[in-house]
Order: sequence, then C-alpha cells, then structure tokens
Amino acid sequence: MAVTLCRLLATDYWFVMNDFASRMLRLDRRLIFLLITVVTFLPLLYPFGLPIRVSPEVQKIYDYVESLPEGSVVLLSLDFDPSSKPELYPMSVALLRHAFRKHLKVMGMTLWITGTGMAESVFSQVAQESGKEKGTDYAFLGYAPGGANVIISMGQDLYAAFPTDYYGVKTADLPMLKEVRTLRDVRYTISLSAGFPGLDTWYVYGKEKYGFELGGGCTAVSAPRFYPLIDTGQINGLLGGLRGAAEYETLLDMKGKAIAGMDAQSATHFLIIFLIMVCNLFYFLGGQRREQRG
Amino acid sequence: MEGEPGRSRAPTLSLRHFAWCLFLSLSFLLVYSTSVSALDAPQALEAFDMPGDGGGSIGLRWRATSADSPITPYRVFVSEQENGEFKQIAEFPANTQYETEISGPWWVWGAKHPDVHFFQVKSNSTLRLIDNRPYFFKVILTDGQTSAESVVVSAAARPNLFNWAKLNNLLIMIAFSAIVLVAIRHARVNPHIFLRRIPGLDAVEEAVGRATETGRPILYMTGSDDMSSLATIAATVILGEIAKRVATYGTDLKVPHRDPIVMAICQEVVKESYLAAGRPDAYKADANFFITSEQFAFPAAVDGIMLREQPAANFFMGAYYAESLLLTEPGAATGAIQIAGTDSEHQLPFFITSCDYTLIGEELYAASAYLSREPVLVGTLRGQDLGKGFFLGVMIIGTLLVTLGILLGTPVFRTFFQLFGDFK
Amino acid sequence: MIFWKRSLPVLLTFILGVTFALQYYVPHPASEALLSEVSVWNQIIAGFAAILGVTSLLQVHYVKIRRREPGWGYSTILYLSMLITLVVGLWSGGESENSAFGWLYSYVLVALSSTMFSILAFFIASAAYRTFRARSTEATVLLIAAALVMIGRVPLGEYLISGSGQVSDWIMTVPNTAAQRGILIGISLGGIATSIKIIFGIERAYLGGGRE
Amino acid sequence: MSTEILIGAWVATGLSLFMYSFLYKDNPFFKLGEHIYVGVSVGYGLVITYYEVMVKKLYVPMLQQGNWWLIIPTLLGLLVLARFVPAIAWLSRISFAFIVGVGSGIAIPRVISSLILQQVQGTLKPLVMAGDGGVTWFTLAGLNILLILVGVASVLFYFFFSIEHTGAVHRIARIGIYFLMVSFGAAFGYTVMARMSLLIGRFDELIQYASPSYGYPTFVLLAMVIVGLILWERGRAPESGSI
Repeated sequence: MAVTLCRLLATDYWFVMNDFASRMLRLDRRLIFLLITVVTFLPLLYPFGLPIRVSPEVQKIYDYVESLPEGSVVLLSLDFDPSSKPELYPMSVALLRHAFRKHLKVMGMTLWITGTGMAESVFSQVAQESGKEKGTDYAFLGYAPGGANVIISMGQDLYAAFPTDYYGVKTADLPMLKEVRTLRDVRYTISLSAGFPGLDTWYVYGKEKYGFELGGGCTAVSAPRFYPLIDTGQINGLLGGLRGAAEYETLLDMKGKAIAGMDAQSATHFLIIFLIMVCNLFYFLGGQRREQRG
Repeated sequence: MEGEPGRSRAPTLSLRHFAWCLFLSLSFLLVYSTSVSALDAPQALEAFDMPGDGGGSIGLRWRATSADSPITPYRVFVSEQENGEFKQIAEFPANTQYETEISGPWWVWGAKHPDVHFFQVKSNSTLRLIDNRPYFFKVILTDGQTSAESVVVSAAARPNLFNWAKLNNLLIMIAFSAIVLVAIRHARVNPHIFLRRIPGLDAVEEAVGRATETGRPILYMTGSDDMSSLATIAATVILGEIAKRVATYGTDLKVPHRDPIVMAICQEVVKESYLAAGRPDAYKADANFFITSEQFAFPAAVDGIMLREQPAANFFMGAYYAESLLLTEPGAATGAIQIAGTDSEHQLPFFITSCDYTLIGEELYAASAYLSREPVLVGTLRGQDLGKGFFLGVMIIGTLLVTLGILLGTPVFRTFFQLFGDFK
Repeated sequence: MIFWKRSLPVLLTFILGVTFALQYYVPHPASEALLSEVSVWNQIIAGFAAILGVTSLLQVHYVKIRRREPGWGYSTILYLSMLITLVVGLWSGGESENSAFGWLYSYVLVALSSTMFSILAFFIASAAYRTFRARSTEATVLLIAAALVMIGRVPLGEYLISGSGQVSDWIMTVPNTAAQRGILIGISLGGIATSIKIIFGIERAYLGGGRE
Repeated sequence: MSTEILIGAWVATGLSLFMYSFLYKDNPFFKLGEHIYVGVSVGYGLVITYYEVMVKKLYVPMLQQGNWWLIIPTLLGLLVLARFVPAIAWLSRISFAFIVGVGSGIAIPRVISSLILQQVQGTLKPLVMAGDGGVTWFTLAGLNILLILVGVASVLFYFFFSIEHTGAVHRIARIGIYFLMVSFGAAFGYTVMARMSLLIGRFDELIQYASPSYGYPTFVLLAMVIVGLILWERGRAPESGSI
C-alpha cells in the first residue's frame, strides 16, 4: 500500500517536474531580455569594482605619461565617431584625467568629422572637473579634413594646419600653443582610433618623421591587428577595447565607466552561463521529451 | 642563380663588377698607403632594382665580415650624382640586416647567403626614388672614431611588369581552373556522380511545402554584400532554384534587398525561374524589393516583415555581418523553418544557433549543384574535391617533410614548400 | 540581337574577368591605377543604381498608402522622414559639421543604429538559452566551448577560476584556428570554382539566363 | 547646454526606446521607429552618394578636370536604369556583366593568396623543435601544431562532397564536425563581450540622458512608452504576436 502510494506520488512528481521543466525550456524570451537589462544596468549604476589584471601594454602607456615632466605637451587625437563611443570614450576620459592630474598640457583634435562634437564634449567636461583652463592648460583644435595630410601639415606648421581652434580663436594666440609650432614640439601622441584615418596614419605620417612617442587605443575587435606594432616598438602601448580602458582606470584608481562596464560584462557573461546551466538542468529533468525542434 | 636576385639585374652586372673592381683596387691602394685603419671597407657592394614591385625601391647588398659587431654600425648613404653630396638614409648595427632576412621565395632570390648584408632602400617622404633615374649609394662602416667607406654603386628603380614572387599563385589559379573545367567536361560525359547528403538542402522541399500548406510566404535574403561578392552570386543562383519550386507550388515569395543591383539581378533570376517552371503568369515584379543599404535599418525592417507576415520559411544565403543574429533570432521566435548558408565564417556560430539548418562555408557554393543536379555544376564539385584533396596532401606531407628537415638539420624542405607560401 | 542580349555580356565578363585576375600579378603602377579606377567606376554605377533601389522602396510604400492598407500611416512617415533628410542634407550641402544634417546623423541615425546593434546583446542571450542544450555530443561540445571562452573573457572568470583566461585563449588559437582554416580553404575553392564558371560563361544565372 | 543638444537628447532617447520596445513585441512605437529609421537611412544614403560619389568622383573629375573616360561608368550606370523601360531592360545586363566580371576576376588571385596560401603556410610547421641542445621531440607548441593539422584535415574531410561518408571517411569527418563545433562555440562565447559592450554603451548614454540637466528625457519617455503600450494592449483584441 505504502509502496504504491510512493510510486504514485513519484510518478506524479515526475509528471509535475516534466511539465515544469518543459515549460521552463519554453521560457518567455522576454524574461531573459529583462534579466539582461537588469544585470547590465545594476553594475553601471553601482559598480562593484572587481579586481582587473593590468596588462603590460596598458601599463606602458600609463608609465610613459607618468614619466613626462610637468608642462610637457601631449596630443590626444580622438579618431572615432559615435558608433565606437562605448569603447573609446571611457579611454579618452581616463587618459585626459591622467594628463590633467600630471599637469601636462593637452592638445586635442580629431581626424573624424563625425566625432568632432563628441570629442569636444570630452575635453570640456574633463577639463571642467579637473579645473583646467581652455587655452592655457589645454587646447581643442577640432577637425581638419585630409587625414594623413593633416598630420603632415601639422608636422610642418601647426598654425597652418589649424589656423583657429574649435572655438574660433587663432591658434597662434593661444597661450598653450606659444611653444608648440609643429609636431616636433609634442612629447607624446595618443590616437584613440576606430579605423582609418587613425593610429596607423599617426604612425606612418607622424611618428616616423617627427620623433614623438606614440601610443594608441582601439576597439576590442581591431586590437589583434595592433599587437605586432607593440613588439616592433612602432607604438609604445595599446588600450584595447573597454577592457583596456578599465585597466587604465584601475591604474588611475578611479571607478569610471569602463570599470563599471567590465563589471557589467562579468555579470552578463555569468548570467548567460547560468542560463545555459539552468536550461540544461531542465532539459535533463525531462524537458527534452516535449521539446520541439530547435 | 647563385646570389642573383632576378633577371632584371643581369645585363648591368658585368659592367658594375668591373667598375667596383676598379674602385676596390683604388681604394685598397688608398687604404694601404695611408695604412692602419682598424676597419675593413664593406666589400662587394652592389645595388639593384628590387624585383617584382611597382618601382621606387632599390636593394643593396655587400659581403659581411667576421668583424661585424653591434658596436660598429653600418651607415647607408645616397646621392643623385656620382660625385654629388651623399645623404645618410640609414644606420644599423653591423651584425643585423642579412640577406637571409629577405622574405621572398627561392624562385626569385635563389639561395640566400647568411654572410651577405642586405638593405632595401624605399621611396618615402624624406627620400623620393624616381623611377628609371640612377641613384648612387655607398656604405660606411664606422666605430665612432674611424670609418671605412665602400665604393660607390648605382642602380635605378624600375616598375616591373610581373611579380615573380606571385608565380605560385598564378600556377595554382591556372591548374585549378583546368581541373574544374576538365571535371565539368567529364561530368557531361558521365553525369552520375555520387554526392553526399546536405541536410539543409533536403529541408528546402519541406520549407516550400510548409509554406504552400499554410499559405504563408517564403522570405529569402541574398546577404549584405554587393554583386561582386561570390557569396551573393551563389545566393542568386540558389534563389533561382528555390523560385522554380515556389513557382510550381504557387507559393508567395518575398526577397528584400540591401543592394539595388542585386535586386535587379534577382528580378531577372526569379522571372526566368517562373518561366522555366511554366508559370510566367504567376510572376510578381514586386517579389524583389529594396529596403535600405544601412546595416541595421535593414534587419529592423525585415524583422517587421517577419512579425507581421509570419513567413513559413526564412532563407538566409550569402554574406552576412553583425546583423545576422538580428535577422535570425526574431525569425526563430516566429517558428518559421530557417535555412541559412553563408561563407562569412565569423557569423556561422549565430546561424548555427538560431537556424534549423545551416550550409557551412563551401556548402553554400555546392548548394546550387545539389538543387539543380545539373552535370555542369556537379562536375564543379568534383573539381573542388580534387583541389581539397591536393591541399590536404600538401599540408600533411609538407608537415612531415618539414619536420624531417629539422631532424636532418636541412632547410631544403622548408625552402621547397615556399611553393605554397603567400608572397607579396 | 541574340548576340547583344546574350553573347555580349558573356564575352564582356570573360574579358574583364581574365584582365582583373591577371592584374594581381602586375606590380606596375599602371595596373594599380587600373584597379583603383575600376573601383571608382563600380561606385559610380552603384550611385546610379541607388535610383533603382529608392524607386522600388517608394513604389512599395506608395501602393500601401494609395490602397490604404493597414499601416499605411507608417508608410507616410517613411516618406516624410526620407524627404526631410534629403532636404536637410542638400540644404547643408552634404556637410555634417555643425549642420542640421550632422545633427540628424548624430541624434537620429546613430541613436537608431546603435540601439538596433545593441539589441544583439539580448538576442545572443536568448539564442544561447534556446540552443545550448546537451542534445547530442556535438551540441554538448558547442556549449562547453562557448561557456569556457565566456568564463575566460571577463575579470570575474579569471578571479574565480585562475587560468581560465589561458584556456579560453588556447581554444581560440588552436581548435578554433584549425576549424577556421578548414572552412576558409573549402570556401576559397568553392569561390574560385564559382568565379571560373562565371568567367567562362558556364554560370549565367546573374544575367537571368540559364546555364550553358 | 545648447538647444540642439537638448532636443537631440530627447529625440535620441525616444527613438532608442521605440526600438527597444520591439523586445516586448511588435507595436506601434517600434513600427514608428522602424519606418523613421528606414526613411532617414535611405535619405542619408542618397545625400552621401550624391556628394561623395556623383559630385566628387564623377562630376568634378569628368567635367572640371577633364577625365573624359568617366563617361564609360556613366553609361554603364545609365544602362542599369534601362530597367525602367521594359523594351530595353536587357541593356542592364551589360552593366551586370561588368560588375560581376570584374568582381570574379579580382576575387580569384586574392582568394588564393589569403584563403589558400596563407592558410596552408600557417599549417605547414615542423612538429619538433631544434634548439642548442639538439632536437626536442615533444613540446606544447608541437602538440598544438599537430592538433591544428588534424583539425584542418578532418574539417576538409567533412567538406568532401563526392565521396561517400562511410567507414574511415565518416569517422574523420566526425572529428571535423567536433572541431567545427568547438570553433563555433568559442566564437560565439568570444563575441558575447563585443555585443555586451554595445549594450553597455547604449545604456550608459540612456543613464546620461536621465540626468536633470537634460530634463530627465529617459524617465519621461520611458514612462510614456510604457503607458502607451498599456493603452495599446487594452485597446486591441487579444492575440499573440511576441517576437
């Protein structure tokens, strides 16, 4: 009697489990969408700052900026447009903060017309929070057409390549640019590049000729292409994708967007792995019997 | 070929040999008479046009000596006149820049000597080498205090008409073309060639059948590339086969496009298929329609079609980029049969996970042969298989021989297999 | 007439195909110039063809509006947004710096495309949930490889399981490379065979004609 | 903050939310966003084509710099438009032949170079290492090279079409399938990061637009979309249409 009851209960239990599992396998996709949304948003709002290992190529850029004496001129070329903003924008912020913290003079520009407005907002925002003066501590030159030709012409005469800065002030009148006539007066150039013209252009037409040190940043997808350039010393370091930006933020000890982004990355990756485990659990609990073709 | 870079240099060789012999003896006398220089002047310097390029580049080579060391750099000088002012263009440690570092294949460069220095002078923003104009070079070995100068040699950069380094590429093209053409001819005579199953293609009939039963349309996409892409061409050919079936059953076909020319060609293809199926009356000109070429606006609109018209089957053939999953995931949710075929290897994981059947890489090109069973196309598959077998053999035998070469300590196999290397 | 309609295109394909296949082996500047010239030509042809595309799009939506099909209102929105963009673009002279056209690009087009692009994040998750099930050995291999690489890619993974980064790198550089190479060699032979068939006029589907 | 940025923030936020509403199901907001997107992208494409191609690469070089030969692509372009006139529509085939002929010719040697030779070259490596201390038979690198060779060979076996997949061929082809599956799984897992980056970037912007300096567009518009969706759901007959 007891055995029968147990068996009955067991079959019932299995039936329930089966039913539940197969229902879970056909889980409304919108629930997954919701989970992804939550798991992405939370770390962005409240980053938990998981430890991030700093790779040598990022450390090199940081060290080089650290080694520059106060007042050295650094050129930051933001060669990307809004579509690469998620990865390259946090890099620009971190690099600028570092430069301002070290009291370096920063010259900003872009080779991408569609990135001009965004580049300007990075400079004005970071300068404002770091208490830096436009024109004396930094200069934003804006965009000039021509890609490689801009670099060549900057190498000959900066005031000719950019007669005025982005805001229409004559470059020759800017206090910060008094000592900067050509690219030869620049100590370090960093190009955050989403394609052409970008890091390659700066290397071929700038570094080779005018002798400044060159560092770079790029999207995660294009990073593998630049690693050989580090080995040969053509660039002295590289920030690759959001991860590169997060490593730089770690070095600066700031909890910025990239670190928050990496937390969100960790969270979403583990959510997906968790989902895969759950769906396999349900699958083995009996969902496979009712499963349709997938 | 002992030490010769290519044919282009040969005629001027003897003259130059003579010239530098003269110079050499003169300078030897000079050095001898002034005596006690610790450094030997670089010997046997020669300059030559770099083979297989579009001009603007000259190669220099000279004999290495046992005294070459990192602390005694070589300096390379150039001038436009033989007795003009020489300008330094390079400096490097004397134990670097050897002929063995040249990446060119043996059929252009012959045996590369480990005891010969090589330096390539390229036209750049500081030095413009104008084609067909002679330039004069000399190499100086220095140790900081004293220096020893080579003779002056000259050469002109020339644009070449054939890049011999790509000869293997050309031979492969010719051989493979011949194999394919012969295989096609053979298949015409003997049309019964065995073909293995491709499950995705068996499903084509099922997909068309389901669409007919349910009265819902079939959605067909030709990919994101334009007509010059081979994957797009394959997609249009498969479209023709599917359109024939669609025409026979009287099912509705919808082909949204990202490229106007592909659209125009597909209109022709579909029209022809309806004609071939004997249903020209059923052909609708608006079956092929253009949406937009923007990468993500296109899937937005196609998703809209999938959700609103609920096609019974979705075909994704051709080349795709990041938008692939945006197209297939909503399709999977509507429950349509999804068949994909692409040579975009980076998108294959997404098609595999969200489509019922996926033609992987080469299967896309094979599909039209399977669907039509025309001997011409089936013969091509035979040719492709022969090609695969050949390269498979090359890789296996090559790896074994190259390994054997290491064991025997000979580079001969390695050198031989440059035949299957890519040279620019 | 049959010559003009059928043979001429096939002949043209043959001549151009052979010429441009051989162009690759000729390093002379003239040959490079030929290649860049023809790519400009292709752009120009595509420029004219754009008219064909837009006409098709407008036709489809014109029919919807005229027949007052369900959702015809959206078709008018499409017409309007296209017209506005055209007018603004021509008015700005195609310049996107500090112009209304640039504004449309940054705040409408980029916002829409990056949103659509980011929807992939949701779909990649739902595709994983739906398909990564250990149905068969193949499917199991697929899901394990995916999970291992995912763990190795993020800081949390390295933090929890040290060495997961190396495992993920190894999978990417060894088995993944092997499979990709196999696929690529297969694709190349299939692609070349297709090219050869086209150049020799055996495959003529693109002309709307059958085969030889 | 300038007015154009302020309006831009509201428009961008609104359009983003419209597109995201598609994740719930097909709805009027998504339809609106979708049609605006198609319209704007086509308009934008036309303007760019006009200035970048028709003016810069055709009009200026041909009529101002005298590159008369550009008349040929112009004619080929016009032949494409012959499709509008059914009687002469066949003329467009000449243009198609041009594009397809050039495309397939260009493809062959380049495919041989990058998809055959470079791949074969990458596979052809010695399995043993020679160093100062003689030959090392077993190294990790050697094992990886062997594994890659096995992988490439078995995947190629999988792609044999005209050989029956039975016996040994079947077994080797199966190994090939496992390699393919590892590769697809790995590539899938590898791409997750890139896709998540995009979502993070997008959300980041929406968080930025949620700030008071923009007038809380994210909150306001999100509320509007949600209320709109509720009203729309109430106002229509129940039917399933989720994606």
